[in-house]
Amino acid sequence: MSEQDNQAPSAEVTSTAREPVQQLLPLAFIHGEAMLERPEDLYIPPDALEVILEAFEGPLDLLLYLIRKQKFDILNLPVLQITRQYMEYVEVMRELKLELAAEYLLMAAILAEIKSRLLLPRPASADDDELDPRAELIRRLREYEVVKEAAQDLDQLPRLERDVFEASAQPAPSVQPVRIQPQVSMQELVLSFQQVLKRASAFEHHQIEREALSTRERMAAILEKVANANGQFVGFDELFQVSEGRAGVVVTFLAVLELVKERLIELVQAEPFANIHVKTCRREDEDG
Amino acid sequence: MAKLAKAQLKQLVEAAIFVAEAPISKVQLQETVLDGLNVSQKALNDVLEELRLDYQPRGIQLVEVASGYRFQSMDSLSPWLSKMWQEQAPRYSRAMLETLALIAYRQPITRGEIEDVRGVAVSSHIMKTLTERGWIKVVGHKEVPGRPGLYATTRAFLDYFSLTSISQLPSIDAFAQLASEPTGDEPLRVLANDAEEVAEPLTQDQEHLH
Amino acid sequence: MAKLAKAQLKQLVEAAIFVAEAPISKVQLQETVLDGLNVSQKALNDVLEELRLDYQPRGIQLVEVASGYRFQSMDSLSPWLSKMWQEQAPRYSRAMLETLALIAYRQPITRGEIEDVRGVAVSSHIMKTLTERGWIKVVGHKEVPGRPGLYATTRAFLDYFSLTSISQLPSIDAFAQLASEPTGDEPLRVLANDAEEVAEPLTQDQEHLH
Repeated sequence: MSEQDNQAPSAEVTSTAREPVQQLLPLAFIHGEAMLERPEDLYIPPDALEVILEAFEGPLDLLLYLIRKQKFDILNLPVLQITRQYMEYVEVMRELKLELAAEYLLMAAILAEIKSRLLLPRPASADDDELDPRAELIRRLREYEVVKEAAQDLDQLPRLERDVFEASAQPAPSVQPVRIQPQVSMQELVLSFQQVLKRASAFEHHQIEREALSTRERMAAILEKVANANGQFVGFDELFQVSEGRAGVVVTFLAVLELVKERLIELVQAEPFANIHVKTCRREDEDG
Repeated sequence: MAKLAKAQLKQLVEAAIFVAEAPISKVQLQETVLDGLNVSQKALNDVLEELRLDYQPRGIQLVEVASGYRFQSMDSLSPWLSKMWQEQAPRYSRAMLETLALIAYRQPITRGEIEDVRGVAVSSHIMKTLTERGWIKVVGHKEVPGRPGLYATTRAFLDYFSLTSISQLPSIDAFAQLASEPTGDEPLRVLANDAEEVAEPLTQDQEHLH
Repeated sequence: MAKLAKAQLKQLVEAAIFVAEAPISKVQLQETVLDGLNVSQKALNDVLEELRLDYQPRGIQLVEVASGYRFQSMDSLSPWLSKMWQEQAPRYSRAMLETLALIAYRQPITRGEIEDVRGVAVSSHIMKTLTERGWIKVVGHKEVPGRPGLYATTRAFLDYFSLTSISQLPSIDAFAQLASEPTGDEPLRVLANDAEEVAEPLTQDQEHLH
């Protein structure tokens, strides 16, 4: 941010007279013909110019350059001088047959128009309402200057790949992605069973009842238990919980009978009313 | 270039290993970041050893692998770090759900029996997936030729569906009635909608499988 | 899961930031590695601050950028570290930087508005490059004839420049001043209306980002 920009707002806010602008408006441009005659001291040799022009980002950039080079205040934009210098650059560009962007010519037209309006005598009555013909250009120049500086600041920021580099470490080999398991609802499960039963008429020898379910669940539990016993006998009383009551005993007994029938377990009872013992049919049962 | 102070050398080597895209060897270090700095092999070794010790109590460790040095996370942190990478497993197929349902309702049951009911082969993948999920397990073997495993559901299965016992599984008839009920009055309509919603993925799966 | 000892928490957070593929936020940490560990926001903040201090003398530093925390090499080491890559870091033309700056400071902004301020056409190449880098994106369309796209900068832009928010941009004050300043003299006062319109999005963004 330039000094001018910093100073301007406070001056504008506090001063109702706004002297700086009022002083210079008539001085420099309405009665300042002498300045037009001033010998050209801004001449830049064409070869240098060519290099410089490549560095310009457009007419606003070029104008800013001219203003800053002459240490002019943007707010008091000396249009006459700037226009002349600008036109000289444009002329040289043409002579050098540099490809001249249309924007440069447009700006030349704008400058010429401002110049002519400034040179016209202003009717006294209209003084208050009349816009300074330079105002829009000044606004654009100031705005562009801020953008230009912002771009430079941005370029100065420490950035990845150039000033800083991301530091990373490898996850240890034991880091394994976590798999999120799909959700299954009870409805899906039941519907699936319903579907499969519908298709399999051959298997449909009975309805599913609570009793049967309990028995089959107990069959699975018993099988697991005896399998874990590694071929040793397991007492019948270990196959149910006392808390399950009579129903538990019955279900367990039915399950044992079913398993014996399917020849999945062996059953031994030493004498009537003695405890029943069960074990897997094969001694070398391999799983648990 | 001027000789580097030891502290700077350490910072440089440390940063180089961290920003390198792959493990970096001592030779590579010498040829790139240390190029022209005239760092002796001993000085480099010392710095690497110091770094190794510096990081020993930290969450990441300096390790040497075949192609050079790299930092990697502490092994003991893996269970937590694993959670940073999550993959969504695909929805269960219709075949998977039917297999699970059959095991749930008809346990203990062999794979062959499941195939008989479903009329198609049950892939090993399905049995593996359900076993890995911890929902089914082999509880015994059927005494028929080949002694096929008898599958049953597990406690984890019951927990997942908030059941205390398999006997709590809804009876098919009751559910079928509910799902197919003509949407006569308000409360039932809601339930029917629910059922329809659930049914949809199945249909999709079906299409998917054909 | 059991409560973590502070030392372990620090190791875990440290390792997580290092192994994450991109900067990781506190929320992301809580949702992944710290999930179920019941770590308070304060405990996490404390650990992050401790880590920042731990690494201050080291070759890499813990920094906070827009999308979270990351470790990055010390700024001053870049002359040496850049030797690890064959290619030079990309340089950006003034035209590109000015366009980027305008989008950053004046977002959302149309291409036409950028051209108005810069006084020259903005090449499609520039917009394409900035978009491909993931630094800018179209966030809407201006309701004027042609419905031109409104551009804004992205989180990736902030991350790249090690910023946490747009308000950290260096010349943000100059922009705000330019936009809101009531211009002093009669003729310029008319223009102030225009300027205010432009200023609004910037102010909103600032609030939005905090």
